[in-house]
Amino acid sequence: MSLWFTLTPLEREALSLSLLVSGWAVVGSLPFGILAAWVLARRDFPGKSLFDGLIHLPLVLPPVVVGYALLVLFGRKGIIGGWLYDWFGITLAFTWKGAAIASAVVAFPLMVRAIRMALEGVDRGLEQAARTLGCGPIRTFFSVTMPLAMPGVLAGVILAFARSLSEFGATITFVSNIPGETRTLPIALYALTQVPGTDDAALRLCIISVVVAFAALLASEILARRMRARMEG
Amino acid sequence: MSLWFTLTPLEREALSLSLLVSGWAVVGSLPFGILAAWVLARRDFPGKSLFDGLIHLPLVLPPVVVGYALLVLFGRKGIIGGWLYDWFGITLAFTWKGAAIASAVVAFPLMVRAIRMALEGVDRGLEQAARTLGCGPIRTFFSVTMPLAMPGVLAGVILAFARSLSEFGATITFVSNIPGETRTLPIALYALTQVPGTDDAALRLCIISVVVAFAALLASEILARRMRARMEG
Amino acid sequence: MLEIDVARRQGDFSLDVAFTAGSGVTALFGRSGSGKTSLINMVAGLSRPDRGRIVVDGKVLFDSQSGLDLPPEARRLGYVFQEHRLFPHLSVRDNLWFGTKRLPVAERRVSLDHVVSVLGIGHLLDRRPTGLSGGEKQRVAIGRALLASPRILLMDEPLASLDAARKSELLPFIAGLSRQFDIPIVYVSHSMEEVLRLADTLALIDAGRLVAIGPVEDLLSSPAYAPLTGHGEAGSVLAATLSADEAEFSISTLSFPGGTLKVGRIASPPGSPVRVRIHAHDVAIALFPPVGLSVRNQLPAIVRSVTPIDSYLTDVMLDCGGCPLWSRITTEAQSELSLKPGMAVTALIKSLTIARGDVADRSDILPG
Amino acid sequence: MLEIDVARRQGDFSLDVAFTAGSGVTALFGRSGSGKTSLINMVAGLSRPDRGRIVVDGKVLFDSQSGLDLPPEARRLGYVFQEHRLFPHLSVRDNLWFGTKRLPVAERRVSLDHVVSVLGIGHLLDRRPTGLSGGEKQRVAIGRALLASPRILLMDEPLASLDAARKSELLPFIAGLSRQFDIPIVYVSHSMEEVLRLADTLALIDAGRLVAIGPVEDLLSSPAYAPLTGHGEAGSVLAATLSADEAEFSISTLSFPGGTLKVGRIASPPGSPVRVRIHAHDVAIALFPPVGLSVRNQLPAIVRSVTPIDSYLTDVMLDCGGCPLWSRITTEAQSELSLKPGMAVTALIKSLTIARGDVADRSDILPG
Amino acid sequence: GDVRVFAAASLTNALNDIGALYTAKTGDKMVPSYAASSALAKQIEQGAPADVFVSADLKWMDHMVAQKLVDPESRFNLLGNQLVLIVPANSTQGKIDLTPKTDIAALAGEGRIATGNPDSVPVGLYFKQAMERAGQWGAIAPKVAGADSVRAALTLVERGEAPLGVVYATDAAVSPKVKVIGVFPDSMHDPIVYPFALVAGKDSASARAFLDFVRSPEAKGVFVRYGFKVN
Ligand SMILES: Nc1ncnc2c1ncn2[C@@H]1O[C@H](COP(=O)(O)OP(=O)(O)OP(=O)(O)O)[C@@H](O)[C@H]1O
Ligand SMILES: Nc1ncnc2c1ncn2[C@@H]1O[C@H](COP(=O)(O)OP(=O)(O)OP(=O)(O)O)[C@@H](O)[C@H]1O
Ligand SMILES: [Mg+2]
Ligand SMILES: [Mg+2]
Repeated sequence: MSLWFTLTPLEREALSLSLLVSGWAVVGSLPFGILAAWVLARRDFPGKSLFDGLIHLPLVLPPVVVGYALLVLFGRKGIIGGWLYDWFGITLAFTWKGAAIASAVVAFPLMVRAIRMALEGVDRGLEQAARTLGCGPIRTFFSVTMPLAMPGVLAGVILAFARSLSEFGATITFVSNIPGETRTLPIALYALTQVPGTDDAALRLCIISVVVAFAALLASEILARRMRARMEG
Repeated sequence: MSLWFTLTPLEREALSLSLLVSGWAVVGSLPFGILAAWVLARRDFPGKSLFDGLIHLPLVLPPVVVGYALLVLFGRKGIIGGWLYDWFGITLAFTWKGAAIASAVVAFPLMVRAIRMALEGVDRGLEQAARTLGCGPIRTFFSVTMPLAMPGVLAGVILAFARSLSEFGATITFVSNIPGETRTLPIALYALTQVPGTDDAALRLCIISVVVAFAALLASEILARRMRARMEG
Repeated sequence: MLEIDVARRQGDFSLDVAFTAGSGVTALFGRSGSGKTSLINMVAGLSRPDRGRIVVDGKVLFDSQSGLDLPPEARRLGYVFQEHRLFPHLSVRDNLWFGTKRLPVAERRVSLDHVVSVLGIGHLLDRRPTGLSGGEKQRVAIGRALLASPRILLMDEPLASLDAARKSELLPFIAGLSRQFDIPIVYVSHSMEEVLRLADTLALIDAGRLVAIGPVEDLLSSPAYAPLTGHGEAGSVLAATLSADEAEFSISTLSFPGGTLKVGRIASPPGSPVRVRIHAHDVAIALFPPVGLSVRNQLPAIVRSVTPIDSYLTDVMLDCGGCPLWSRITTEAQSELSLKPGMAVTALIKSLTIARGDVADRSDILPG
Repeated sequence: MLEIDVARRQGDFSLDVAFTAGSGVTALFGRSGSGKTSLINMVAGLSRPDRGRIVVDGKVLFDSQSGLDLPPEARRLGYVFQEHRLFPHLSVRDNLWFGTKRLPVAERRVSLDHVVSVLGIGHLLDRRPTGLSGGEKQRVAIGRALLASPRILLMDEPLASLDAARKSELLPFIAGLSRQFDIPIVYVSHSMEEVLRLADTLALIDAGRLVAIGPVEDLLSSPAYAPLTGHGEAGSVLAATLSADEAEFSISTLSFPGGTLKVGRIASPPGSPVRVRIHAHDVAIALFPPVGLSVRNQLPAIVRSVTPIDSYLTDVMLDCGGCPLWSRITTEAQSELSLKPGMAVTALIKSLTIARGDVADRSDILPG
Repeated sequence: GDVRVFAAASLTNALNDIGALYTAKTGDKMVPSYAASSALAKQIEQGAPADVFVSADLKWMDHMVAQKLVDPESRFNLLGNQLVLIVPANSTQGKIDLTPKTDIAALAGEGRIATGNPDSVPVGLYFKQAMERAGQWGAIAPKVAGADSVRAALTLVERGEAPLGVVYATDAAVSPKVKVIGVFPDSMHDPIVYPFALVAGKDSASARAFLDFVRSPEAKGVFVRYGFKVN
């Protein structure tokens, strides 16, 4: 708390915005991440490699390109964005929601890969056991597969969160740098690096990012350790 | 091959440079990645969380900051870079080697996380069995742990490669944009996006990146599938 | 009722088995690698037959012709796996509850407390499976399958890692379960004792093929299957009725057409049907009724056939009031006694060689 | 020589066991959850005793006082795990080779071909473990441990999932191994038959404590341990010498101080030491020597004691030329025969009730 | 009402100060968004809620005019800057008189010349133009390290990675770790200007008021304070 009050208003704004954006990016994409990971880990279908490739796309392309793609798709004149606006009055571009989407898209491949690895590590024999005990595939997934894959899901979440915290290229391209709306920590940091004589302020922002990420990482490690300990108890 | 000749010289140069840089980034960092993953998966020591945090740092910080940090560390006047230059005459700044280091650093957390998850998934009982059969810890690692973790190591390698292929921020900050030396695909792409009316050329570079990444991904999937099939045969 | 007719290839191994088994316990008996686990996996819906049909109690679970293939969860079965497969993320209690909690209360036929006490796992309820011993895991796995109140129970060597004492507690419990709730049980085992104790029907499997199937009595009484059922295990199985109860000596007297047999006390009302397995090597033959002998069961019998097996062993088939009773003696003894078909002799069977495991009280299934 | 003195807590369970066992096979026998696996894990170096000392053949493997704790790979042991633990990424052949290939050729004492043929896994060599049946996995695991040419062999219920036929092939092989190469074996088993066949020393474990340890003969002959060794298993174990061989009837005659016993043929030279287990319930008592009986073994004996166990069972201890021979009869028979200490009687033992498993040829270990 | 200004990132500090003055004076807020000119241009193309566009170079503004995304009538060039040659502060290199004849390649020696990427970043573009006009580009090009912003180029010189750099005077002025050894004559390149314009269709009174305010002496004072030349 006392830390909070030693922050400048700009820092506070950027920090809370970053937490908001990264938090929503992770929470919002988690169900899709789990779904995609499950499809990749457990299904076989024509075009699976293509699907896998599509999911990796945001990792392979420079973030700026991803940002342009988002702008074209989700901008108010974009294919999806226009439709969202016309029908629901939702604007993504130039809002924190758009920043969350940019972060989510960029972090998505990392999340999916971690969850997928965890799902692949789950013993199919245990799933079979659950099936014979009366659980349908969906119930089995939630009562056996997911709990067993939990440490991996957690790893995916934390990777995605960390990646979101540092997301800059796609975000600034898609939603610009708007104070109080899209000026997250990395964007504020970028702004500082574009004008001379702001090294100290930039360093402070760096430290804030690192502290947040460390805290999240630590929390996830403790959680994961507790989960593992429970399985051995 | 015919594809190769339809590329412009600039594209060819950027593509081969990207492959060189990403390839070395992955190959060079793999041993360290395995080591770090093993330490995180299997050892407990004070400061482990800090170590974990340090490894995640390049993921958490905006790439530009990472590039700046690399400059400070590995630049010719940097702590490590100066030493490298004085003793071995190695210059990293403004060379493709520096670009490989930037890519490696940025991709490192992804690689470590994937390998770590794979190592955590290896049945300790099998390692114990190997020990009773006369393998010391190191032999056990190479003859049992690693082969069993192989699909995860592969996932780590492919993630790192994909991330390297898109690496832009840290690279341009650390080694600048030097044609034929550090102008990889994403850097060439970025330069194009900064000039009006080059959308077509930029799109071509995008497609090249995507094709390369898809090919790598496909190869890794086939390999992973073969590995899994072997274990079930 | 269980109707199985399935074929499946896996690698070099091909399985092709068809049989129908009545309700009660069907034992699958066969050498390691003969295809027992593969077979019950198909019944469970965990692997798909290349072709065939599986029907349990009139309900078709699988039919390759109509393309019907019920998923495992719709088959309402309990499966005790060869490798236990407990859920590591759940406590023992939650493992046990796993199948029950989704059942409507009305369909829960087995109580947790009862299962826990029979299995002796009360002190483990709050533990996780990881730290359990091999036998403890196996017991929890049995409990988990039972508590799902299945319509058919598949058990793959469930008692292999249990000690004798625990086994003899569990066998009657499993047998009782099948009878009480009329659950067909398919039971894979290597132990003849278990098979005898539990099974109504015995299916002998070898190299993926059904060698024989029939009532346990018939198959175990036939020396033809001795190589498969185990050489030392040849014997007779008699269907008898509990006739009297000598409380003073804790002895029960069983009557069958060939006379009476005294065995350890069976706590059932007189008139209950009982099955007795008598190992051929436990039956001695006397030319004259002996006196002053501790052997309780002395049955007049007629020699029906004398079959030398080798220079060591000779099998003698006796007729005890119409029931076949096999005796296995040494060839040396035969050379001394010179038994011939038609001779009247006395068959001697020590009460105690009829182990408790060999006497199965079947009053719950067969009409008294 | 195996010296164990270890203590360890794990969760609620505490283990504290100390014993010394000679070379040969030491059987660990005890109920599920009594701590058998925990104990051999400590011998293997897979878990660390809280305090104690483990010495094998004079080599200290662990000593909490001096802080010595050899890692598993330096202990040169073979461990057949309760859950096989085969390497899924290696073929069966490579699994088998795993321990051998690092050994100097001079130290390889067991040949692959031999092990493969005894275990009957020749057709599996190129498969991966994943598709193997339960018993097949177990056999490969046994082979893998044997092929490491260990200095001590730890086996945790290695035969639990094997059929009787395979078991009776493997038991002599394992026994022979221990004798031939003088490897101490610690053998966890629930099966008395296996223990009898293999073990020199029997260690009874209960709830983490050593209840008794001693030569198999002594412990199994003592009814005091019957609750632990299994009630139906009470009996006597006699040390005898092979005296003659009636080739015509494939019968071997054993002599012991109380007389001679005829059993199925043992292919050893006359004079070989032999151990015979005689189940108490297989010994009948006749007041007068009977005639015209198929029972081969009729031993004169003196009643030493008569111990009614309950209203059903009575144990009679006979003295056959100085050797104790237990007989278990029904209390009803006792009430008719009125046996009293000092009475001269005839003990009747059918040759065939002495199963092959009950006669252990021990000529390889004991000096002829 | 509020005015949304999309401006090149190098104007961050100056425009922030001016925004504060503007708010103090009118009560309206200036809501800025600072990014690369290219990003801003594409965002406006995709319907970004911008009222005013300030580009760091002429090309993107020309592009916007061509696309009819800004109101050409409202366009004006306000600020100017100078291209300077810098060396690390501890360099022994003394001041030189920069003319088209100066052999910059020789000055760099074995080292590189850090500047903006000559194909995309304005500062690099201006430098390239100057060298082309001087006929030196062929010798210079292989030595150029193209950073993605002026600041990045400045950093390379500050850290001594590059012995020589070409940046704007405004940036060089603020860094104590570099010294300016020469100023490129304006004649060697197109004027360095920051064009301002109203975004097409966003012609509101407050937007116009802001554009007027930027040209007021008060605002000009701020720009000058940050080292810009004001036309
Ligand atoms: N990590 C642990 N925490 C708590 N209790 C444990 C742990 N590991 C083992 N135990 C307990 O120690 C006891 C001994 O286990 P062990 O595996 O040695 O038994 P066992 O004699 O091998 O039994 P079985 O014949 O069933 O294999 C068991 O009751 C088990 O539950
Ligand atoms: N995926 C597979 N590929 C090839 N062969 C297989 C596969 N799965 C099983 N088998 C073979 O099928 C045979 C039958 O296996 P199964 O597990 O049904 O045997 P089982 O009768 O249960 O034996 P056990 O008593 O040892 O458990 C075995 O020989 C096994 O090796
Ligand atoms: Mg099986
Ligand atoms: Mg155990």
